[in-house]
Amino acid sequence: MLHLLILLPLFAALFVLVGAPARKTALGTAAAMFLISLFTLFSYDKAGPQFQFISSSVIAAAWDLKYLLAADGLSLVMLLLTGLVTLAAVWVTPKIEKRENFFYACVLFIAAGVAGAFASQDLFFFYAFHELALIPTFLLIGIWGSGERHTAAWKITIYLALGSFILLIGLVALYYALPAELRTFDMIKLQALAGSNVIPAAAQVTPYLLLLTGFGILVSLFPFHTWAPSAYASAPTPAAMLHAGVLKKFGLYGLLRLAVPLLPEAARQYVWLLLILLVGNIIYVGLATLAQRKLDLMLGYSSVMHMGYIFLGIASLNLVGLSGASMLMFAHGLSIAALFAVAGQLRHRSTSLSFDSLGGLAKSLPFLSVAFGLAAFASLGLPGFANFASEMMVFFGAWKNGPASLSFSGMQIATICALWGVVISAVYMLRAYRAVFFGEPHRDTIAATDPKFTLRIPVLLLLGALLLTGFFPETLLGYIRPSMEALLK
Amino acid sequence: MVTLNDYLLVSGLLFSLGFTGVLLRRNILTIFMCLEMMLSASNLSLVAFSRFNIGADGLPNYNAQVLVFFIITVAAAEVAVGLAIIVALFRSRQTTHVEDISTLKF
Amino acid sequence: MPAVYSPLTLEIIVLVLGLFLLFAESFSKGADKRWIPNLSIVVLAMVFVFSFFTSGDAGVDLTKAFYSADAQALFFKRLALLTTIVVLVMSIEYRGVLAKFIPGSTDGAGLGEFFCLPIFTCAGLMFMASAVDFLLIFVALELVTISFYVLVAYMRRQSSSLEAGVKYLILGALSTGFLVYGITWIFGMTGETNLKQIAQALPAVLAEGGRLHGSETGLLFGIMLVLIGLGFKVAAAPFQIWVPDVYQGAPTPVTAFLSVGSKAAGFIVLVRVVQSFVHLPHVGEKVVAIIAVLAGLSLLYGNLAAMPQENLKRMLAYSSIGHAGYLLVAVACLNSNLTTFGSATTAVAFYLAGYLLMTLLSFLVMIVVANHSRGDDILHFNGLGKRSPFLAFAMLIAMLSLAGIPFTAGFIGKFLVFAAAVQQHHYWLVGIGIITVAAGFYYYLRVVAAMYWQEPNDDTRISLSPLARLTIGGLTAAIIFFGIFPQPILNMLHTPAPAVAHSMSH
Amino acid sequence: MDTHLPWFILLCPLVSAALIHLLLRRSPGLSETLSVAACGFALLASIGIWFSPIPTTQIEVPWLDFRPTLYVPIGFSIDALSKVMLLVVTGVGTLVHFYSLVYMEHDDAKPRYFGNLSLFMFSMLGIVLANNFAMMFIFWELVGVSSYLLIGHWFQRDSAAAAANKAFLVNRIGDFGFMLGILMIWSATGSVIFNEIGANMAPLTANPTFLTVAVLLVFCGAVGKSAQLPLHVWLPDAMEGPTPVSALIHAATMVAAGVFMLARVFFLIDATPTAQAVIAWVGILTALLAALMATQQDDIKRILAYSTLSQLGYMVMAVGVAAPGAAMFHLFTHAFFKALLFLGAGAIIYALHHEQNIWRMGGLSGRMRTTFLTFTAGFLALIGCPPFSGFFSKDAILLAAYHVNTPIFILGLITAFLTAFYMTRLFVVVFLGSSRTEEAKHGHDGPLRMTAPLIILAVLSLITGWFGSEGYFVHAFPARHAEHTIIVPILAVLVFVLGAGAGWILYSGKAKDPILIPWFRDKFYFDELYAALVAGTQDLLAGLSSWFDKWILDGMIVRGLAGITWGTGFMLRFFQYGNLQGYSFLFGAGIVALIYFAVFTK
Amino acid sequence: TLVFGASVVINRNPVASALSLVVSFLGLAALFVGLDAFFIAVIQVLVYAGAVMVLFLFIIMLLDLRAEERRKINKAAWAGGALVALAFFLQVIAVVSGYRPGQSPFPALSTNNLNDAHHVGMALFTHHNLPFQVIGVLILVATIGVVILSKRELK
Repeated sequence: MLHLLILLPLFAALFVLVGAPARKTALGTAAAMFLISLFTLFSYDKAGPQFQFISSSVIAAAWDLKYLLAADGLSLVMLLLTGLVTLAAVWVTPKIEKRENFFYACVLFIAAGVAGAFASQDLFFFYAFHELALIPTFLLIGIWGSGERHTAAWKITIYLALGSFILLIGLVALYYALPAELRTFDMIKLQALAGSNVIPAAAQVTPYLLLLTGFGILVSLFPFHTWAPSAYASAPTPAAMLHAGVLKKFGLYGLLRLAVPLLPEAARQYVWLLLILLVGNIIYVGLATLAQRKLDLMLGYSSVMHMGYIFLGIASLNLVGLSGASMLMFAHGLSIAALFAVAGQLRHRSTSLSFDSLGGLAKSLPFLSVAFGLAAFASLGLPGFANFASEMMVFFGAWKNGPASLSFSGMQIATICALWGVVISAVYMLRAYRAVFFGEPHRDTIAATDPKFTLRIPVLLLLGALLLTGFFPETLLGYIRPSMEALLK
Repeated sequence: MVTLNDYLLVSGLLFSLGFTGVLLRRNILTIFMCLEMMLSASNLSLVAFSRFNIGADGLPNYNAQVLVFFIITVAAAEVAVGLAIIVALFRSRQTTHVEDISTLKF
Repeated sequence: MPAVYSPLTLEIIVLVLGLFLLFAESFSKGADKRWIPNLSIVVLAMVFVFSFFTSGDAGVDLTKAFYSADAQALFFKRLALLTTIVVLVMSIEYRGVLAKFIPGSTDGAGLGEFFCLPIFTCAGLMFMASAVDFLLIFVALELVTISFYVLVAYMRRQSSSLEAGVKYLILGALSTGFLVYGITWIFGMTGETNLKQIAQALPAVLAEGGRLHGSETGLLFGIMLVLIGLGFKVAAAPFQIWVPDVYQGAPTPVTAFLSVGSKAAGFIVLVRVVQSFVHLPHVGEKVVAIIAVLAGLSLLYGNLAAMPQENLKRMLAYSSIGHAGYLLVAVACLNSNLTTFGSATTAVAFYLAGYLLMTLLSFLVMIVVANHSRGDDILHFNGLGKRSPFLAFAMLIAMLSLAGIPFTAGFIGKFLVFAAAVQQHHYWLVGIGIITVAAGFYYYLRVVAAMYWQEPNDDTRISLSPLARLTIGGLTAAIIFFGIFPQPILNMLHTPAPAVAHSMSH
Repeated sequence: MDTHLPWFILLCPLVSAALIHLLLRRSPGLSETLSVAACGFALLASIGIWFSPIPTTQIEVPWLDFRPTLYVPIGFSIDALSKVMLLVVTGVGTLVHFYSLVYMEHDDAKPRYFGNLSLFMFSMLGIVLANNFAMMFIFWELVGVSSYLLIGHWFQRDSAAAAANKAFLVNRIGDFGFMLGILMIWSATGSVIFNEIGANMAPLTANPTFLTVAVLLVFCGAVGKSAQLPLHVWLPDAMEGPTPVSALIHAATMVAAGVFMLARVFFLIDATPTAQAVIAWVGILTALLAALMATQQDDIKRILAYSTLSQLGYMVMAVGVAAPGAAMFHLFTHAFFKALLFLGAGAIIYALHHEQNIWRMGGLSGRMRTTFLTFTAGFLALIGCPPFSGFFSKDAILLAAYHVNTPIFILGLITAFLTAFYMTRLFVVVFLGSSRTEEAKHGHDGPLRMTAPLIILAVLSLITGWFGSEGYFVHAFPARHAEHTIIVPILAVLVFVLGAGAGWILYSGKAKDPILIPWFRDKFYFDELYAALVAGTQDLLAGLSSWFDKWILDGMIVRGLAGITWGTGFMLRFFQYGNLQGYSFLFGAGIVALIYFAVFTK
Repeated sequence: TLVFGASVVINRNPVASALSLVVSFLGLAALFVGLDAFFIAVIQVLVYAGAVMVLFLFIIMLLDLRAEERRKINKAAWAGGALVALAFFLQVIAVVSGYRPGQSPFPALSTNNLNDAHHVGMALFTHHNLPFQVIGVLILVATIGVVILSKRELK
């Protein structure tokens, strides 16, 4: 099953490159991916062992390097996210004027990379699959982007390459921090070491800091975030959706998978650092978001800002917080993808996404306005959406780490900042919503019409998933919680 | 009494002289000659060492002398090829001056 | 199949081939000399296959002192063979350009020799791969070097080729001088020229009461001089200074040969030399430290200076300095005893294998494109994605592999190199590596950007000869294959020949 | 059956909202029917609950289940408090729904309106039913968003959009404190469920300061939602929404949610006198200032809005003086008469083609008979004229204050005086005298569907006070200072008479405002202060961080480093200046340096 | 030897340099003799002083090179070069003088009648057979190279 999730888009991409009908193939593949991810999720036995659907083939015996696919609850949730967002991203793609096949092949490559990264339980492939997405992104932004696409493409690519290389070093350092007889790339085996303290606290520091920096760059942790807004602003819609929605979660996923079980001491020791940075994400980037005057840039910044919450959940290092972080990854992925999808639709209906040249669109574009509103409300943490439930968990989890007294711990102060961040995000989201959809219509956009019904489905799909999991978070938590318990053992 | 170090010193001096020539002369031919001088200087050291590290049979270490032989041969071959190149260059550029052959740069 | 042949047979066949072609060429008529490379490619390919059926035995006693036939040597011989094959393919593609710059009455004038020389060079490289005695090292190295002098300056109607030749000649001879002087000193200190015997003799020589007790200066002096000589061959900073000019000036196939063959052979020698000294108490640390410094300098110089280049050939030259830097990082880790993941020798070998594939591929594509676009600047690649998706894809893979993107052989090489470095706690080198990898992404992706972002300058489609197409396809596939399945290469490195029989039994 | 009734109540409006939004966006008729029906069913069920005994077991659905650390169920607490609140919410809600049928008749976004109305009902009922902090917070937020949607119903109007934003954001600020308070209480007691916290107060009472801070933070939530100082600024602006919305949300129910919440968590407040004092003072100051502002407003809805503020202040103050029963009582009565007033005002506005300035009305008593009469009932109730309901509930509050805190009591009296004054002003200017504009001359009553809710509410405004203070609320919340004094009612009637008299004398027959007090008219410049504050801090900081991000972090550091790297490369290649001699020099220099470091350094 | 070596470097005229080099090489051969390496000394004279230098002179004459005309010498570059050379020289001296065993005289040989050519020859053709053959290839390559680079018209 997991094989299919990776190979399907990969081969579809190759077929498309060779000349298969691009959109149909891509859409079919994405739909199949979504169904498969859903199917695996349902066929996962929650009472069974943590990792299921294991399939392993040896790549290099001497290094214990295997092509090892397996999934636990967390992976499955991330795979579901991948399936959903990929489907939506392919679906909302408008007509591509030049080199359509190449475009869809790039998108499918990204999808394959992400699915691979989440399904692989081997450090090497875990890393490698993620990198698979780098170059398609470079091409997508560079060829089909908008605005200052070349600058943006260069920035994101070099920055992410740098980040992933630091990450690679971190992974290697982690590998060597293990006692010689335990060294392996097998992440299932590695996670089984959770709580065993095989790595002495002093030896945890270097790998942890490297991983934090590497993953941090990939996740746009403050102050390594500057690649994100401009890239998302310039990227073609599906690229932005996939990248901000799914790919970026890779770093957080990695921290959860590796740093939490294997390097808990260092994580505790350097929690102050992470807290400062994540508050930077929430407050500083939040404020910067406020100042944006263009919708796409603002969304880019906001996606950076929200990473702070997930980091807060990870920093908490307890079950509630980590579960919250995991679920927030899912929720944020969907909501930001929906926002970018709508923004992409708007881009085709307006000369620019600057707030000055938009306005009053709720009248002419009722559907998009509602969709954007829902996604915006989701992203600012409104109950009913999964984001809210996850953020609640994050707050509870983070708060739990301090004493029940007035001498607040750093974590609690960060939580307070994060709570204030919720206010900030409400401010900019509503401002944007008002500027784009409320008020008098701008003359350039008066003739705009809503997308036709079939093109609405993908957005509805994303929002529906958000609402469903928001109303019933336990559906996801049932999968996530056991994984987190295993990590925290 | 002449010691090993005396020979080594002479050889080193010669080597350095050759090196100096390479560094300071402007004519490719002269530079090339200086390079040959450096090789010869090494030969001197090599022979000196060979004489110094006599084997169990009380003879000089002939490994080194064979190496010297090879070096001389190689040097000769190198000179042949090198001079051919220099001649070809002279034919195309009418110069053997190093400062005149600097079109490839940066 | 029982393995009964000594690996020396390989060199002999290659040499015989070279001689035969030389004679045949002089007596043959006709301008079209493509049969020469075609024949050599076939024979060399056969030798390549044959190399899997040789024994690890060096054969005759006489040669044993000089000649090692271990898995590593065999592996590097294969690299040399493969390189030569591809270089010959390139030469066929390049013959048009070549003919223009060679004075001759006919179109094919002088081409025969141009096709023959690489075969001799190949033999030299193969000898180097096996050489464990300074004598043989020196001789084989000079064989290679001298044939390169000739090859670099081959296009004597083109002054840049000649200029490159002269620069290579002078600096090469200079480095030879230092190499020889270094060998002299090492011999003087140890009384041996054989690496194995040197390694055996050293502890006694350095020990309390030994000849060198308390004065390792001479030994170190010698080692350093040898390092300088080898550093020149592998293009390590600060002895890299010749590289860009020579690479740019030389005929492109020669450039490819230089950057792959010469470097690979240089590295195997370097590894063998360093291995002999690295375990010594004080000297070893110094050697490692110096190599680390060289690595750092090469990384920085090569990668950073490559960034502003507009000419692809020159950019690849700088990048080849950078790659020498990565390889040196691994060499600086030779004092680790790790045999599994993170072993420095594996890293060097794998990196070189990957480097070979990707560099040859990029040069091959470059030759084809340059033939059509009349230039090898990066902007000549504009819109290649449209003009020839196949070539563009191959170049894409080559560039990604050079930059170190996973699922390419180049990535596994880098992965291994940095694993070794982390394992040895060379964190400052790793730090430099991080910067230079990012820089590498920039300049390699510039080519990708040119190919895919830009519109083509002219819309003519690029035609490809079947041989070139086959080679390009094969190299591309190999890069990806070894990027996913490194095991075959590891088998070649770790198990004694015949590797095939061995892996089949598993 | 009983255990399912709360679910039924909660789900009715949810289903209605979902259906309308998802399927019925193009069928106004169906959607309004559905919405009204949902609300009606909820009312019936609420009545059912009212008459059924308090159930002992509840159906709970775990929403977040991290037992033992954190357990958030969707569960209900059915007690006296929620029973009465259910009635208020569904009762007023149903009337408003009916009223909206007429008021919004010609609106072209009716489905959206009714969908949002149902959503609001859902959220509000959720707050009422919640048995734990987290669930209450969830619905608390939902109420915020539905009010946002309703205020912004006419989004084309910039002022409406702005008001909606303001309402939501100000509420968010309050919720910031609320959530923090919840977290603090949870971290001490390990639970968010009211019952469990109540049973496990020891960790909290052991640390009084902590408790005080926590309670005050929770109170922040109420400050936001119930529009207390200093977060009151959103409520008057919220009058941009359709009038039925104003009646429903901003008079009767949503703003009362804060007070309801305080009553719900009174067991916490009860444990910390400091917090009580703060709450009381915030309440009374709000009441006073809002009353002062109300005296100088011209917009009929705004006057009512400030009066709402003032009354809410009263209720909050009641909680602060440890009389949640009185607060709830006043909430109960206020819900009806304020809804009545708003709907009455709506009827007038409707009749006068959306004219809201009282000085452009006048003399409506004759032409709009029903409206006039019902409005009078509401008016009398609000100013506390016996035997209208307002008198009793206000009396209960003043009584409580009298026993606890004399200054607050006096301020309360002053507020009552002002209330009578500005309401009389409104009443006199709108209904009496002569019509001052053409529209006013032609105004007439709405259809029966519109007046029927008015009549019902008028009756309720009259009678709800009669059985309150002695009966139900005291029963539900045994007040500590039970003994009655005759002074309080006498004083209350006195100030009411004085206030009404002053208003009558000042305004009867006037065509424009005879007094002008800029501070009152301009709402003590709160908006301006906040605008300056926001511009001075938030926008400034936002600008700064954006600038820093663009030029320093990205421009200087990221691009700078990239540029430095590139530049270094650019410089480095000048080593390659083509001259062979230079190359050998560099070569030699390298050799010398290498040998130096290798051989001649330790 | 050293004096003439220096004169190679100092002389501006390539012909003079070459002649100095010849003398220097002859001196070197004498030193080889002093080290009991007669065969090498002979080779040195024959190959180096004889063949190679004749080749050099021939080429110099062929190219008709006159003394380097006085060009504007880049003083800084010159000084830099000199400095580097001097530094290297000092390093060599330091290394040599630091080599303590080298201060002792040469050990005596076991025989006074050294059949030097015989030993070298034996070593060359038996033990060093392999490198010797490689050298052969090398010379072949060099020959081809010279032919290719110098022939006026290639066929």
